Amino acid sequence: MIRILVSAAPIDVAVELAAVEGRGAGGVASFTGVVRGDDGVTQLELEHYPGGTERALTELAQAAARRWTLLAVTIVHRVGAMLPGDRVVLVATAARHRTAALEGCAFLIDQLKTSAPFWKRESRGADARWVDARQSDAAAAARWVALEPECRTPGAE
Amino acid sequence: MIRILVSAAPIDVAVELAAVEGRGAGGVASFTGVVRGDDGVTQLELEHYPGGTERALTELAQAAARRWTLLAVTIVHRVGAMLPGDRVVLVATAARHRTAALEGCAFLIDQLKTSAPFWKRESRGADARWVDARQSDAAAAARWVALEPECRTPGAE
Amino acid sequence: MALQILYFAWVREAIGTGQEQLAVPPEVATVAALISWLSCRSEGHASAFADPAKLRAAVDQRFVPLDASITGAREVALFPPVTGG
Amino acid sequence: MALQILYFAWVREAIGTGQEQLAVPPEVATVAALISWLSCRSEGHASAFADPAKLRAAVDQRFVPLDASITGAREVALFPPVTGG
Repeated sequence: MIRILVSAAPIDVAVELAAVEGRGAGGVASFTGVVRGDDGVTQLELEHYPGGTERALTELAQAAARRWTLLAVTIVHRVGAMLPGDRVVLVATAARHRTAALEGCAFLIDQLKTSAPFWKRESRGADARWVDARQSDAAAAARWVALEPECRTPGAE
Repeated sequence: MIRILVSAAPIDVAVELAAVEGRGAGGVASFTGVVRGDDGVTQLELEHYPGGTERALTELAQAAARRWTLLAVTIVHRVGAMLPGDRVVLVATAARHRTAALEGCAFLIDQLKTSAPFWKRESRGADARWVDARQSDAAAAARWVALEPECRTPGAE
Repeated sequence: MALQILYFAWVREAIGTGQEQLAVPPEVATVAALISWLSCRSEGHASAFADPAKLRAAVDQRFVPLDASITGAREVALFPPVTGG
Repeated sequence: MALQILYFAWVREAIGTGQEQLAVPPEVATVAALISWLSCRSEGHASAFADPAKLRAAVDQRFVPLDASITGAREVALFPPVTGG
Protein backbone atom coordinates (compact mmCIF):
# COMPACT_ATOMS: atom_id res chain seq x y z
CA MET A 1 0.00 0.00 0.00
CA ILE A 2 1.52 3.28 -1.10
CA ARG A 3 0.24 6.61 0.17
CA ILE A 4 1.60 9.89 -1.21
CA LEU A 5 0.31 13.22 0.06
CA VAL A 6 1.61 16.70 -0.76
CA SER A 7 -0.39 19.28 1.11
CA ALA A 8 -0.28 22.60 2.92
CA ALA A 9 -2.00 21.03 5.95
CA PRO A 10 -0.04 20.08 9.09
CA ILE A 11 1.15 16.46 9.14
CA ASP A 12 -0.74 14.17 11.53
CA VAL A 13 1.89 11.61 12.51
CA ALA A 14 -0.45 9.54 14.69
CA VAL A 15 -3.00 9.02 11.92
CA GLU A 16 -0.35 8.27 9.31
CA LEU A 17 1.55 5.77 11.47
CA ALA A 18 -1.62 3.99 12.56
CA ALA A 19 -2.53 3.45 8.91
CA VAL A 20 0.94 2.07 8.14
CA GLU A 21 0.85 -0.26 11.16
CA GLY A 22 -2.46 -1.80 10.23
CA ARG A 23 -1.00 -3.95 7.46
CA GLY A 24 0.11 -7.00 9.41
CA ALA A 25 3.62 -5.61 9.79
CA GLY A 26 6.04 -6.65 12.51
CA GLY A 27 7.93 -3.38 12.26
CA VAL A 28 7.19 0.21 11.33
CA ALA A 29 9.95 2.75 10.82
CA SER A 30 9.41 6.46 10.42
CA PHE A 31 11.33 9.63 9.86
CA THR A 32 9.91 13.07 10.54
CA GLY A 33 11.68 16.19 9.35
CA VAL A 34 11.06 19.27 11.48
CA VAL A 35 11.73 22.96 10.72
CA ARG A 36 14.71 24.00 12.82
CA GLY A 37 14.80 27.52 14.18
CA ASP A 38 18.24 27.30 15.69
CA ASP A 39 20.07 29.47 13.16
CA GLY A 40 17.64 32.35 13.23
CA VAL A 41 15.10 30.99 10.75
CA THR A 42 11.68 32.51 11.44
CA GLN A 43 9.76 30.94 8.55
CA LEU A 44 10.26 28.26 5.93
CA GLU A 45 8.41 28.15 2.61
CA LEU A 46 8.24 25.02 0.48
CA GLU A 47 7.55 25.31 -3.24
CA HIS A 48 6.97 22.19 -5.35
CA TYR A 49 6.15 20.97 -8.85
CA PRO A 50 2.50 19.93 -8.77
CA GLY A 51 2.09 16.66 -10.64
CA GLY A 52 5.84 16.16 -10.97
CA THR A 53 6.18 15.88 -7.20
CA GLU A 54 3.53 13.22 -6.79
CA ARG A 55 4.99 11.30 -9.70
CA ALA A 56 8.53 11.40 -8.27
CA LEU A 57 7.37 10.37 -4.79
CA THR A 58 5.23 7.54 -6.13
CA GLU A 59 8.12 6.14 -8.17
CA LEU A 60 10.41 6.43 -5.14
CA ALA A 61 7.91 4.60 -2.92
CA GLN A 62 7.48 1.87 -5.53
CA ALA A 63 11.25 1.41 -5.80
CA ALA A 64 11.60 1.07 -2.01
CA ALA A 65 8.62 -1.27 -1.73
CA ARG A 66 10.15 -3.59 -4.34
CA ARG A 67 13.70 -3.47 -3.00
CA TRP A 68 12.73 -4.21 0.64
CA THR A 69 9.40 -6.03 0.18
CA LEU A 70 7.59 -3.38 2.16
CA LEU A 71 3.96 -3.89 3.19
CA ALA A 72 3.28 -0.14 3.28
CA VAL A 73 5.01 3.09 2.35
CA THR A 74 3.69 6.52 3.27
CA ILE A 75 5.28 9.79 2.21
CA VAL A 76 3.64 13.01 3.36
CA HIS A 77 5.31 16.29 2.46
CA ARG A 78 4.04 19.65 3.53
CA VAL A 79 4.26 22.67 1.21
CA GLY A 80 3.66 26.39 1.71
CA ALA A 81 4.65 28.42 4.76
CA MET A 82 5.86 26.75 7.96
CA LEU A 83 7.29 27.82 11.31
CA PRO A 84 10.14 26.36 13.37
CA GLY A 85 8.92 23.17 15.08
CA ASP A 86 6.49 22.34 12.25
CA ARG A 87 6.81 18.99 10.51
CA VAL A 88 7.97 19.27 6.89
CA VAL A 89 8.01 15.61 5.89
CA LEU A 90 7.02 12.21 7.18
CA VAL A 91 8.27 8.95 5.70
CA ALA A 92 6.96 5.70 7.13
CA THR A 93 7.52 2.10 6.12
CA ALA A 94 6.08 -1.19 7.30
CA ALA A 95 7.61 -4.63 6.82
CA ARG A 96 7.50 -8.07 8.36
CA HIS A 97 10.96 -7.56 9.84
CA ARG A 98 12.66 -4.50 11.26
CA THR A 99 15.69 -4.28 9.01
CA ALA A 100 13.59 -3.88 5.88
CA ALA A 101 11.45 -1.18 7.48
CA LEU A 102 14.48 0.72 8.85
CA GLU A 103 16.53 0.54 5.67
CA GLY A 104 13.58 1.36 3.43
CA CYS A 105 12.80 4.42 5.54
CA ALA A 106 16.40 5.69 5.45
CA PHE A 107 16.54 5.09 1.67
CA LEU A 108 13.34 7.05 1.10
CA ILE A 109 14.35 10.17 2.98
CA ASP A 110 17.83 10.16 1.43
CA GLN A 111 16.39 9.82 -2.08
CA LEU A 112 13.59 12.31 -1.48
CA LYS A 113 16.17 14.98 -0.65
CA THR A 114 17.73 14.75 -4.10
CA SER A 115 15.05 13.44 -6.43
CA ALA A 116 11.75 15.06 -5.50
CA PRO A 117 11.01 18.57 -6.83
CA PHE A 118 10.75 20.67 -3.67
CA TRP A 119 12.50 23.96 -2.99
CA LYS A 120 12.96 25.60 0.38
CA ARG A 121 13.07 29.33 1.05
CA GLU A 122 14.16 30.39 4.53
CA SER A 123 13.19 33.68 6.10
CA ARG A 124 15.17 35.31 8.87
CA GLY A 125 12.97 38.24 9.74
CA ALA A 126 12.56 40.30 6.54
CA ASP A 127 15.41 38.50 4.76
CA ALA A 128 14.35 35.54 2.61
CA ARG A 129 16.66 33.33 0.56
CA TRP A 130 16.44 30.08 -1.38
CA VAL A 131 18.27 27.25 0.34
CA ASP A 132 21.24 25.79 -1.56
CA ALA A 133 21.36 22.06 -2.25
CA ARG A 134 23.86 20.25 -0.03
CA GLN A 135 26.62 18.05 -1.39
CA SER A 136 26.16 15.76 1.63
CA ASP A 137 22.61 15.04 0.48
CA ALA A 138 23.84 13.96 -2.94
CA ALA A 139 26.39 11.69 -1.28
CA ALA A 140 23.75 10.19 1.02
CA ALA A 141 21.49 9.42 -1.94
CA ALA A 142 24.35 7.95 -3.95
CA ARG A 143 25.38 5.43 -1.29
CA TRP A 144 22.19 3.42 -1.92
CA VAL A 145 23.28 2.80 -5.48
CA ALA A 146 26.57 1.43 -4.19
CA LEU A 147 24.73 -0.79 -1.70
CA GLU A 148 22.40 -2.30 -4.29
CA PRO A 149 23.02 -6.06 -4.56
CA GLU A 150 24.92 -6.65 -7.78
CA CYS A 151 23.06 -9.83 -8.60
CA ARG A 152 19.78 -7.99 -9.03
CA THR A 153 18.88 -6.68 -12.43
CA PRO A 154 16.76 -3.53 -12.49
CA GLY A 155 13.76 -5.45 -13.78
CA ALA A 156 13.92 -8.12 -11.05
CA GLU A 157 14.71 -5.68 -8.24
CA MET B 1 16.73 13.93 27.28
CA ILE B 2 16.33 10.22 27.89
CA ARG B 3 12.97 8.63 28.58
CA ILE B 4 12.69 4.94 29.50
CA LEU B 5 9.32 3.37 30.18
CA VAL B 6 8.55 -0.32 30.81
CA SER B 7 4.84 -0.75 31.35
CA ALA B 8 1.86 -3.00 30.75
CA ALA B 9 -0.07 -0.07 29.25
CA PRO B 10 -0.54 0.31 25.48
CA ILE B 11 2.10 2.50 23.80
CA ASP B 12 0.90 5.94 22.72
CA VAL B 13 3.09 6.70 19.72
CA ALA B 14 1.66 10.18 19.12
CA VAL B 15 2.40 11.38 22.64
CA GLU B 16 5.87 9.84 22.68
CA LEU B 17 6.90 11.24 19.28
CA ALA B 18 5.57 14.70 20.09
CA ALA B 19 7.74 14.78 23.22
CA VAL B 20 10.81 13.69 21.23
CA GLU B 21 10.15 16.30 18.53
CA GLY B 22 9.93 19.15 20.96
CA ARG B 23 13.67 19.36 21.55
CA GLY B 24 14.73 21.60 18.69
CA ALA B 25 15.52 18.62 16.48
CA GLY B 26 15.63 18.70 12.70
CA GLY B 27 14.90 15.00 12.44
CA VAL B 28 13.06 12.38 14.45
CA ALA B 29 13.37 8.68 13.67
CA SER B 30 11.24 5.98 15.19
CA PHE B 31 10.80 2.26 15.13
CA THR B 32 7.67 0.51 16.37
CA GLY B 33 7.58 -3.24 16.87
CA VAL B 34 4.14 -4.79 16.45
CA VAL B 35 2.88 -8.25 17.47
CA ARG B 36 2.47 -10.29 14.29
CA GLY B 37 -0.34 -12.80 14.12
CA ASP B 38 0.57 -14.21 10.75
CA ASP B 39 1.93 -17.56 11.94
CA GLY B 40 -1.01 -18.43 14.16
CA VAL B 41 0.03 -16.49 17.25
CA THR B 42 -3.04 -15.59 19.30
CA GLN B 43 -1.29 -13.94 22.24
CA LEU B 44 2.17 -12.74 23.20
CA GLU B 45 3.39 -12.40 26.78
CA LEU B 46 6.42 -10.35 27.69
CA GLU B 47 8.30 -11.06 30.91
CA HIS B 48 11.11 -8.80 32.07
CA TYR B 49 13.62 -8.18 34.85
CA PRO B 50 12.30 -5.26 36.90
CA GLY B 51 15.13 -2.90 37.72
CA GLY B 52 17.57 -4.72 35.45
CA THR B 53 15.48 -3.80 32.42
CA GLU B 54 15.37 -0.09 33.16
CA ARG B 55 19.09 -0.10 33.89
CA ALA B 56 19.93 -1.87 30.62
CA LEU B 57 17.69 0.42 28.56
CA THR B 58 19.06 3.56 30.22
CA GLU B 59 22.65 2.53 29.53
CA LEU B 60 21.73 1.71 25.93
CA ALA B 61 20.06 5.11 25.47
CA GLN B 62 23.07 6.89 26.98
CA ALA B 63 25.43 5.03 24.67
CA ALA B 64 23.38 6.00 21.60
CA ALA B 65 23.01 9.61 22.72
CA ARG B 66 26.79 9.94 23.09
CA ARG B 67 27.70 8.14 19.89
CA TRP B 68 25.29 10.14 17.66
CA THR B 69 24.89 13.35 19.69
CA LEU B 70 21.17 12.78 20.04
CA LEU B 71 18.93 15.49 21.49
CA ALA B 72 16.41 12.96 22.75
CA VAL B 73 16.05 9.20 23.09
CA THR B 74 12.82 7.48 24.09
CA ILE B 75 12.47 3.74 24.63
CA VAL B 76 9.05 2.42 25.61
CA HIS B 77 8.64 -1.33 26.00
CA ARG B 78 5.38 -2.99 26.84
CA VAL B 79 5.26 -6.06 29.13
CA GLY B 80 2.53 -8.52 30.05
CA ALA B 81 -0.07 -9.95 27.67
CA MET B 82 -0.56 -8.57 24.16
CA LEU B 83 -2.56 -9.42 21.05
CA PRO B 84 -1.58 -9.40 17.37
CA GLY B 85 -1.51 -5.80 16.16
CA ASP B 86 -0.48 -4.44 19.56
CA ARG B 87 2.70 -2.40 19.82
CA VAL B 88 5.48 -4.13 21.78
CA VAL B 89 8.20 -1.52 21.60
CA LEU B 90 8.80 2.03 20.47
CA VAL B 91 12.25 3.53 19.98
CA ALA B 92 12.51 7.18 18.98
CA THR B 93 15.50 9.45 18.49
CA ALA B 94 15.87 13.15 17.77
CA ALA B 95 18.91 14.86 16.33
CA ARG B 96 19.86 17.99 14.44
CA HIS B 97 20.40 15.98 11.28
CA ARG B 98 18.62 12.96 9.88
CA THR B 99 21.51 10.52 9.65
CA ALA B 100 22.20 10.66 13.39
CA ALA B 101 18.53 10.14 14.21
CA LEU B 102 18.14 7.24 11.74
CA GLU B 103 21.34 5.45 12.71
CA GLY B 104 20.77 5.94 16.43
CA CYS B 105 17.29 4.49 16.11
CA ALA B 106 18.48 1.42 14.20
CA PHE B 107 21.30 0.90 16.71
CA LEU B 108 18.91 1.04 19.66
CA ILE B 109 16.45 -1.54 18.38
CA ASP B 110 19.26 -3.87 17.29
CA GLN B 111 20.94 -3.65 20.69
CA LEU B 112 17.70 -3.84 22.64
CA LYS B 113 16.99 -7.21 21.04
CA THR B 114 20.13 -8.76 22.50
CA SER B 115 20.99 -6.74 25.60
CA ALA B 116 17.75 -5.93 27.43
CA PRO B 117 16.23 -8.59 29.70
CA PHE B 118 12.89 -9.34 28.06
CA TRP B 119 11.49 -12.77 27.25
CA LYS B 120 8.62 -13.52 24.89
CA ARG B 121 6.14 -16.34 25.22
CA GLU B 122 3.87 -16.97 22.25
CA SER B 123 0.51 -18.65 22.51
CA ARG B 124 -1.17 -20.40 19.62
CA GLY B 125 -4.54 -21.25 21.09
CA ALA B 126 -3.88 -23.38 24.19
CA ASP B 127 -0.23 -24.04 23.25
CA ALA B 128 2.27 -21.59 24.76
CA ARG B 129 6.03 -21.66 24.26
CA TRP B 130 9.01 -19.43 25.04
CA VAL B 131 10.47 -17.84 21.93
CA ASP B 132 14.06 -18.85 21.08
CA ALA B 133 16.67 -16.15 20.61
CA ARG B 134 17.56 -15.63 16.96
CA GLN B 135 21.09 -15.79 15.65
CA SER B 136 20.22 -13.00 13.20
CA ASP B 137 19.54 -10.68 16.13
CA ALA B 138 22.98 -11.35 17.58
CA ALA B 139 24.52 -10.62 14.18
CA ALA B 140 22.54 -7.38 13.83
CA ALA B 141 23.70 -6.20 17.24
CA ALA B 142 27.31 -7.16 16.54
CA ARG B 143 27.57 -5.12 13.34
CA TRP B 144 27.46 -1.88 15.36
CA VAL B 145 30.66 -2.89 17.13
CA ALA B 146 32.33 -3.42 13.78
CA LEU B 147 31.06 -0.01 12.61
CA GLU B 148 32.36 1.85 15.66
CA PRO B 149 35.10 4.31 14.62
CA GLU B 150 38.39 2.76 15.66
CA CYS B 151 39.85 6.03 16.89
CA ARG B 152 37.34 6.21 19.73
CA THR B 153 38.21 4.64 23.03
CA PRO B 154 35.29 3.28 25.07
CA GLY B 155 35.67 6.07 27.61
CA ALA B 156 35.57 8.80 24.99
CA GLU B 157 32.80 7.24 22.95
CA MET C 1 3.76 22.68 -31.54
CA ALA C 2 3.39 24.62 -28.29
CA LEU C 3 5.57 23.51 -25.41
CA GLN C 4 4.54 24.05 -21.80
CA ILE C 5 7.55 25.42 -19.93
CA LEU C 6 7.53 25.59 -16.13
CA TYR C 7 9.86 27.50 -13.81
CA PHE C 8 10.37 27.00 -10.07
CA ALA C 9 12.05 28.71 -7.12
CA TRP C 10 14.58 31.42 -8.03
CA VAL C 11 14.34 30.54 -11.73
CA ARG C 12 10.65 31.43 -11.55
CA GLU C 13 11.35 34.62 -9.63
CA ALA C 14 14.07 35.79 -12.05
CA ILE C 15 11.82 35.19 -15.06
CA GLY C 16 8.79 36.68 -13.39
CA THR C 17 6.36 33.88 -14.23
CA GLY C 18 5.90 30.23 -13.35
CA GLN C 19 4.94 29.06 -16.82
CA GLU C 20 4.94 29.89 -20.49
CA GLN C 21 3.38 28.24 -23.52
CA LEU C 22 5.85 28.69 -26.39
CA ALA C 23 6.18 27.51 -29.95
CA VAL C 24 9.73 26.18 -29.94
CA PRO C 25 11.50 25.78 -33.30
CA PRO C 26 12.25 22.15 -34.18
CA GLU C 27 16.02 22.76 -34.27
CA VAL C 28 15.87 23.41 -30.49
CA ALA C 29 16.14 19.71 -29.71
CA THR C 30 17.63 19.38 -26.20
CA VAL C 31 17.07 20.92 -22.78
CA ALA C 32 20.38 22.75 -23.08
CA ALA C 33 19.39 24.16 -26.47
CA LEU C 34 16.04 25.22 -25.04
CA ILE C 35 17.82 27.05 -22.21
CA SER C 36 20.00 28.93 -24.70
CA TRP C 37 17.00 29.77 -26.84
CA LEU C 38 14.97 30.98 -23.84
CA SER C 39 17.86 33.17 -22.63
CA CYS C 40 17.19 35.57 -25.51
CA ARG C 41 13.60 36.24 -24.52
CA SER C 42 14.20 38.77 -21.71
CA GLU C 43 16.72 40.06 -19.24
CA GLY C 44 14.97 37.89 -16.61
CA HIS C 45 15.46 34.78 -18.72
CA ALA C 46 19.10 35.71 -19.37
CA SER C 47 19.67 36.19 -15.66
CA ALA C 48 17.96 32.95 -14.64
CA PHE C 49 19.90 30.93 -17.21
CA ALA C 50 23.29 32.66 -16.91
CA ASP C 51 24.90 29.60 -15.30
CA PRO C 52 23.43 26.34 -16.66
CA ALA C 53 25.46 24.38 -14.08
CA LYS C 54 23.00 25.66 -11.48
CA LEU C 55 19.99 24.37 -13.41
CA ARG C 56 18.13 21.09 -13.32
CA ALA C 57 15.36 19.93 -15.64
CA ALA C 58 12.43 17.59 -16.00
CA VAL C 59 10.85 16.54 -19.29
CA ASP C 60 7.25 15.42 -18.98
CA GLN C 61 7.73 15.29 -15.18
CA ARG C 62 10.85 13.12 -15.23
CA PHE C 63 14.24 14.41 -14.10
CA VAL C 64 16.70 14.44 -17.00
CA PRO C 65 20.25 15.65 -17.67
CA LEU C 66 20.53 18.91 -19.61
CA ASP C 67 21.61 17.10 -22.78
CA ALA C 68 18.33 15.17 -22.88
CA SER C 69 16.08 15.45 -25.92
CA ILE C 70 12.90 17.51 -25.79
CA THR C 71 11.59 16.23 -29.11
CA GLY C 72 7.95 15.28 -28.71
CA ALA C 73 7.82 16.60 -25.13
CA ARG C 74 4.68 18.30 -23.87
CA GLU C 75 6.15 19.86 -20.74
CA VAL C 76 9.65 20.95 -19.72
CA ALA C 77 10.41 22.23 -16.21
CA LEU C 78 13.55 24.23 -15.37
CA PHE C 79 14.59 24.76 -11.76
CA PRO C 80 17.46 24.87 -9.25
CA PRO C 81 18.75 21.70 -7.52
CA VAL C 82 16.01 20.41 -5.24
CA THR C 83 16.04 21.00 -1.48
CA GLY C 84 13.05 19.18 -0.04
CA GLY C 85 12.70 16.84 2.88
CA MET D 1 25.95 -13.60 53.38
CA ALA D 2 22.56 -14.10 51.73
CA LEU D 3 22.48 -13.78 47.96
CA GLN D 4 19.32 -12.76 46.12
CA ILE D 5 18.91 -15.12 43.14
CA LEU D 6 16.39 -14.33 40.40
CA TYR D 7 15.03 -16.61 37.69
CA PHE D 8 13.18 -15.62 34.52
CA ALA D 9 11.19 -17.22 31.70
CA TRP D 10 11.55 -21.02 31.41
CA VAL D 11 14.28 -21.06 34.06
CA ARG D 12 11.76 -19.62 36.51
CA GLU D 13 9.09 -22.08 35.40
CA ALA D 14 11.37 -25.11 35.74
CA ILE D 15 12.47 -24.08 39.24
CA GLY D 16 8.96 -23.12 40.30
CA THR D 17 9.84 -19.73 41.78
CA GLY D 18 11.12 -16.39 40.55
CA GLN D 19 13.51 -15.74 43.42
CA GLU D 20 15.39 -17.28 46.30
CA GLN D 21 17.46 -15.80 49.13
CA LEU D 22 20.30 -18.24 49.76
CA ALA D 23 23.43 -18.37 51.87
CA VAL D 24 26.01 -19.31 49.27
CA PRO D 25 29.31 -20.80 50.50
CA PRO D 26 32.32 -18.60 49.78
CA GLU D 27 33.97 -21.26 47.60
CA VAL D 28 31.11 -20.78 45.11
CA ALA D 29 32.86 -17.84 43.48
CA THR D 30 31.58 -17.61 39.88
CA VAL D 31 28.24 -17.68 38.09
CA ALA D 32 29.11 -21.09 36.64
CA ALA D 33 29.94 -22.44 40.10
CA LEU D 34 26.69 -21.03 41.43
CA ILE D 35 24.77 -22.80 38.68
CA SER D 36 26.43 -26.14 39.58
CA TRP D 37 25.76 -25.56 43.24
CA LEU D 38 22.09 -24.64 42.63
CA SER D 39 21.58 -27.73 40.45
CA CYS D 40 21.72 -29.92 43.55
CA ARG D 41 18.84 -28.16 45.26
CA SER D 42 15.92 -29.82 43.43
CA GLU D 43 14.90 -31.68 40.32
CA GLY D 44 13.54 -28.35 39.02
CA HIS D 45 16.94 -26.69 39.47
CA ALA D 46 18.69 -29.64 37.87
CA SER D 47 16.34 -29.49 34.90
CA ALA D 48 16.65 -25.70 34.46
CA PHE D 49 20.45 -25.83 34.62
CA ALA D 50 21.03 -29.06 32.67
CA ASP D 51 22.57 -27.19 29.71
CA PRO D 52 24.54 -24.13 30.87
CA ALA D 53 25.06 -23.13 27.22
CA LYS D 54 21.39 -22.12 27.19
CA LEU D 55 21.79 -19.84 30.20
CA ARG D 56 22.64 -16.18 30.53
CA ALA D 57 23.35 -14.25 33.71
CA ALA D 58 23.39 -10.82 35.27
CA VAL D 59 25.28 -9.88 38.44
CA ASP D 60 23.85 -6.86 40.24
CA GLN D 61 21.74 -6.12 37.13
CA ARG D 62 24.63 -6.21 34.64
CA PHE D 63 24.93 -8.88 31.97
CA VAL D 64 28.04 -11.00 32.54
CA PRO D 65 29.60 -14.15 31.06
CA LEU D 66 29.15 -17.33 33.08
CA ASP D 67 32.75 -17.29 34.29
CA ALA D 68 32.22 -13.90 35.98
CA SER D 69 32.83 -13.56 39.70
CA ILE D 70 29.94 -13.35 42.14
CA THR D 71 32.11 -12.39 45.11
CA GLY D 72 30.48 -9.46 46.89
CA ALA D 73 27.39 -9.58 44.67
CA ARG D 74 24.00 -8.82 46.17
CA GLU D 75 21.88 -10.15 43.28
CA VAL D 76 22.42 -12.75 40.58
CA ALA D 77 19.85 -13.35 37.83
CA LEU D 78 19.80 -16.52 35.71
CA PHE D 79 17.73 -16.68 32.54
CA PRO D 80 17.56 -17.78 28.90
CA PRO D 81 18.91 -15.63 26.05
CA VAL D 82 16.76 -12.53 25.81
CA THR D 83 14.04 -12.12 23.17
CA GLY D 84 12.60 -8.62 23.61
CA GLY D 85 11.89 -5.88 21.10
